[in-house]
Amino acid sequence: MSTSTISLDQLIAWLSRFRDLVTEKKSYLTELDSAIGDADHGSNMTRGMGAVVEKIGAAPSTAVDELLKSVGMTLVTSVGGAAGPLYGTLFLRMGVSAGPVTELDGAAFGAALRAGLDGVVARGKAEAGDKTMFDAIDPALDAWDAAVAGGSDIAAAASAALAAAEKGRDATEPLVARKGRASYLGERSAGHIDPGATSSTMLFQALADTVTS
Amino acid sequence: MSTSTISLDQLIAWLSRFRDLVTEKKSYLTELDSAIGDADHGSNMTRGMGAVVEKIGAAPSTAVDELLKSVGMTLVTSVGGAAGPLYGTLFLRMGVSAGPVTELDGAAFGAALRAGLDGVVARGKAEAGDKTMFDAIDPALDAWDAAVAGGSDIAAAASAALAAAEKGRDATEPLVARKGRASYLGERSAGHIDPGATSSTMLFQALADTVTS
Amino acid sequence: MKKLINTPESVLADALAGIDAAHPDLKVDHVNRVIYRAEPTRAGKVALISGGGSGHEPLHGGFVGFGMLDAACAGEVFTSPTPDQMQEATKVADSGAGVLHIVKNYTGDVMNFEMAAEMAEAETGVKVASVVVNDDVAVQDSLFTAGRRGVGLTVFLEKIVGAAAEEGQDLAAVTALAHRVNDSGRSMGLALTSCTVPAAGKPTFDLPDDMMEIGVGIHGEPGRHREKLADAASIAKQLVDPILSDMDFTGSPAIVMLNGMGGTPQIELYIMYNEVAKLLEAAGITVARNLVGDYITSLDMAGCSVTILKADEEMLKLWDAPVNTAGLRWGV
Amino acid sequence: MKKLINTPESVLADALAGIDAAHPDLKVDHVNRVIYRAEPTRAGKVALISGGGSGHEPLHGGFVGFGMLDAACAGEVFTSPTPDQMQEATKVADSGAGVLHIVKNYTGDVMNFEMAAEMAEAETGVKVASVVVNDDVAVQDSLFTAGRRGVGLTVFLEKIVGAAAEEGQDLAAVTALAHRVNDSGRSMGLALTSCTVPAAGKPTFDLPDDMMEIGVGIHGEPGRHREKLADAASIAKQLVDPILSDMDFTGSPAIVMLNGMGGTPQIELYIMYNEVAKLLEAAGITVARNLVGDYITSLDMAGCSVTILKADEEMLKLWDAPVNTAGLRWGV
Ligand SMILES: Nc1ncnc2c1ncn2[C@@H]1O[C@H](COP(=O)(O)OP(=O)(O)O)[C@@H](O)[C@H]1O
Ligand SMILES: Nc1ncnc2c1ncn2[C@@H]1O[C@H](COP(=O)(O)OP(=O)(O)O)[C@@H](O)[C@H]1O
Ligand SMILES: [Mg+2]
Ligand SMILES: [Mg+2]
Ligand SMILES: [Mg+2]
Ligand SMILES: [Mg+2]
Repeated sequence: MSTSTISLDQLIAWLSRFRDLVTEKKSYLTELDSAIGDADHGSNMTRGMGAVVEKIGAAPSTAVDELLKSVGMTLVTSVGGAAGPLYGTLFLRMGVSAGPVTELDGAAFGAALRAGLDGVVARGKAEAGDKTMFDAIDPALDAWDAAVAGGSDIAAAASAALAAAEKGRDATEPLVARKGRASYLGERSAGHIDPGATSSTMLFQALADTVTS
Repeated sequence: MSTSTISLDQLIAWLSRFRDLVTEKKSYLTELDSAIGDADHGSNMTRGMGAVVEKIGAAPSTAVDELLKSVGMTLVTSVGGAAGPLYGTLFLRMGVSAGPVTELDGAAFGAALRAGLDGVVARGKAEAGDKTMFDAIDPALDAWDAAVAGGSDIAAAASAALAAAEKGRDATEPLVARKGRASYLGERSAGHIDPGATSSTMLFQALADTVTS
Repeated sequence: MKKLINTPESVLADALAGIDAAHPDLKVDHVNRVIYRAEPTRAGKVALISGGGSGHEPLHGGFVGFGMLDAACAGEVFTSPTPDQMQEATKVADSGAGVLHIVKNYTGDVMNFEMAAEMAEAETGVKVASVVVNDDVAVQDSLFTAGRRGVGLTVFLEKIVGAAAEEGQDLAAVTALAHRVNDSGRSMGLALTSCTVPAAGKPTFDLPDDMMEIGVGIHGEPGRHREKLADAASIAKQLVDPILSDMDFTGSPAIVMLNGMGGTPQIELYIMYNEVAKLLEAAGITVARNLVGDYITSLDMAGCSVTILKADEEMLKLWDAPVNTAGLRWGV
Repeated sequence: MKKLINTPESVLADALAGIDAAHPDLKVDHVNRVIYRAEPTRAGKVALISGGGSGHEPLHGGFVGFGMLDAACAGEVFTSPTPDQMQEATKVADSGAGVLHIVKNYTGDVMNFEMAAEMAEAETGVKVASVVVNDDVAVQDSLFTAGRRGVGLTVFLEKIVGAAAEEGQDLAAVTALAHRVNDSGRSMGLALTSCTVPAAGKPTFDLPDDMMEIGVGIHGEPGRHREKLADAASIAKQLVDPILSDMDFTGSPAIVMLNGMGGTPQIELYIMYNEVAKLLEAAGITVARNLVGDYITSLDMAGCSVTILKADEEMLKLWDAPVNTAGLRWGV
């Protein structure tokens, strides 16, 4: 079934799928973080998304902005570390951009995520190639926008975004980190995939899983 | 060459040979002490006998009592732990018993060592079968006395004493310790040879090596 | 993983319960995970708040009390606490004279404290100042990255600035002093073994039996490089040299800390302190005060760090002022 | 073996040099390996002397100072010091009011202190009394053996009896109090890992990754038995139950210590303290004072011990009296 909008229920399914993915890959994310960080990214994301899904169940939202802002606040108040403010800001800004609607079309979803990414940059000052989550999200959004502009449906846009995120994530491997905890390692950070870019890619994996199923 | 006395020089050679044996077997003694104690008997004996041989070199004695009392004091002041007072007392009392002579016949040497062992018992209250150095020294002295009484020369008496010490040492293996640090283990002390019985056996090994070479 | 814990998930809650049970002078908010002094902040006294991931005890909860912090926010193990915790602590500890946030320089800590300050100021109008501690010389090229990490100097800063706040200095003065202390100290650490994060269940890094990790971070972040394990004298040089080549410590009294990482026995810390003291004497540096012990740890990591502060007369006087916390206590 | 040392042979000398460098309040006799207060014993004050093998820091050197010990004799790692050291400390610390020897119950320690007392009394006529601390309930059938070991209660005894001596109580009173404290306290410990004696170069015992050693000794002596590693709550029961079944602690205020063995981080000690406090509360025991931290260690061993003292009002008052040592400090 080809659709051109994402409903509130689909957003909830997306978040729940994201929770499942980070939970399944908790050890892998922590392992990536052990190599160039402090061995907590898997626990952080699992704890945060667990809280998010619980919150959604306990206090259902009737509009997209309400949902996403609540997700952002839950992440901010339950994750901590670098991932908490960054993922939290991503969803908070996404909610503000989306507004009090009950569904988003492809362009609006892309614009909301782009606003979220701008928030991440405002907080963390990351640039392309700094070896952070930015390096997965930014190309994914470019691919999403191009697909939507070219007339693709949501499912096709999501798989284009996922492919770009995966490429961006893998491309962090040789990079020397310039932001976050991995930057302390200098040259020794090269040769390892960035944990945040890996969890961000799961955001697009979750989206693709949700809108194509 | 069969002799019936032990000279001052032979006593010094005996002590020096004892130093060599505990030093060579330092790790082994410590390993025995790891199993049922605190992993220091090898270091303790090596440190103590090292100090003894150094002291003998620096301040030569002209009489047996002077030599043995000095050995005892050196052990008391350099070893610590249980072995320090026990081996120290052994040599102190041995010196007192031997008196200001320049050599000892078999009976006098046996009596001196017996006085030393009485000192060990006075300090440590060990009885036969408590799984201590007593269990090697006591049968060794019985064998020595019997050999000397039976007309054996020093070399023969020494090898009889050594054989008895070895037997006594090996017999400590199944025992449950009732004295010293190993006693804290209760039943778990069984199945291990006592470290102090092992170093004491080296005292007779050193004697046999010295008087037969 | 061998740890005295119930479950990896309950580590923080259980430890806070233990701190609460052990220290009647402290008040623990178990919901927000904040450790306060039992007595509310005296009117007119600037409140000092710090916080960070757990696993560095006694930092920070062990430094709450007279002469040091007013509150400490505890994050999950090695994870910065969240802005709502800090905002709550800021509101509760403020007596009207304003609040200083003492932040160790890690991206997460800095961002969370920034959000907390924004939220607290917006919501209640409390004046919040902050100092970001960044003393770890192990991090090189720090201009192009997240900068140097905040490590042992945090302990000195909390002590000295805490005494200034206790004296009644105002927020501007306390903040200026905090920056001055931060500018005057440097640290360097190394590990003999990795730590094991409870939730990860295995050591963060593998270190062969004959190797040590030079310039390790307090969260088990790998360091500058690895090399063969050496004797205490050479290890001391590896810690002291980078500090002394980063800053000139001669001509002023120094406060020196030989800090254990959590898994190193005190006898080794004294052996290391001896070597460090010899090197400092040879470099013409006068050690006026010192600490030897576990003050900022990395769970069960074996290793140590050296912190040197180039003090002045005011800092020394504030150092000697009474302090009454679980981790540092004298003069009362 | 990964240790911050120069050589196994120089461990003790180097550590004493570090203690000397770090603590201007202490005077270290490097030849006799005795740590004294920098100030000589006040005339009329009974002198308290303890000592034992090294590797248990802060015990005993860290407890020399106002309100606790007058001198501590340091032996090689895990080896009792020698009588000449103790005799020298006895002579130097005596102010004419006599000397109390505080001896942990190990064959070596007892014999060496006995010889020292004989030698000191014979040579200089100083009055020497002694107390042998034997609080470890891990040792069973102790009537037929060397008896119970002396462990954590030593810390409490040195604090309480130290305060009594500081008050000016005479040798008989101080000695009677020491025996009363010894009769009123019990301890029990366990290990998650062995310690490694520097001169041995490898762990004293092997403990599989999923096992713990219950009732371990502070020299790495194997304990009562081994069993599967369990959670903090069950471990606490394993420590508290044998203590409570050995002695009735209800009806009097208790002083409780949750002691780390050297390689255990503080966060785990607080988790354990929480469990112990819950058990004591359930057993109707009122904890009046507590210590959580490393006070009597076993080199780098991971593990902990619990000590409980059934105190009375005098002991509590003496506990609260000022103390100023490297390892315990309050009220001054
Ligand atoms: N300044 C930054 N901008 C964007 N992303 C960042 C920044 N700093 C860190 N990150 C991301 O955060 C991830 C680490 O998250 P996490 O391990 O949860 O936090 P912490 O580093 O505090 O332990 C990194 O892999 C990186 O992708
Ligand atoms: N009461 C005693 N009587 C005789 N020998 C003893 C006694 N206690 C201990 N020993 C001996 O001392 C040995 C241990 O010596 P050592 O390891 O040097 O001392 P420590 O036990 O103080 O570490 C034991 O193996 C035992 O043979
Ligand atoms: Mg991390
Ligand atoms: Mg031994
Ligand atoms: Mg973290
Ligand atoms: Mg010993």
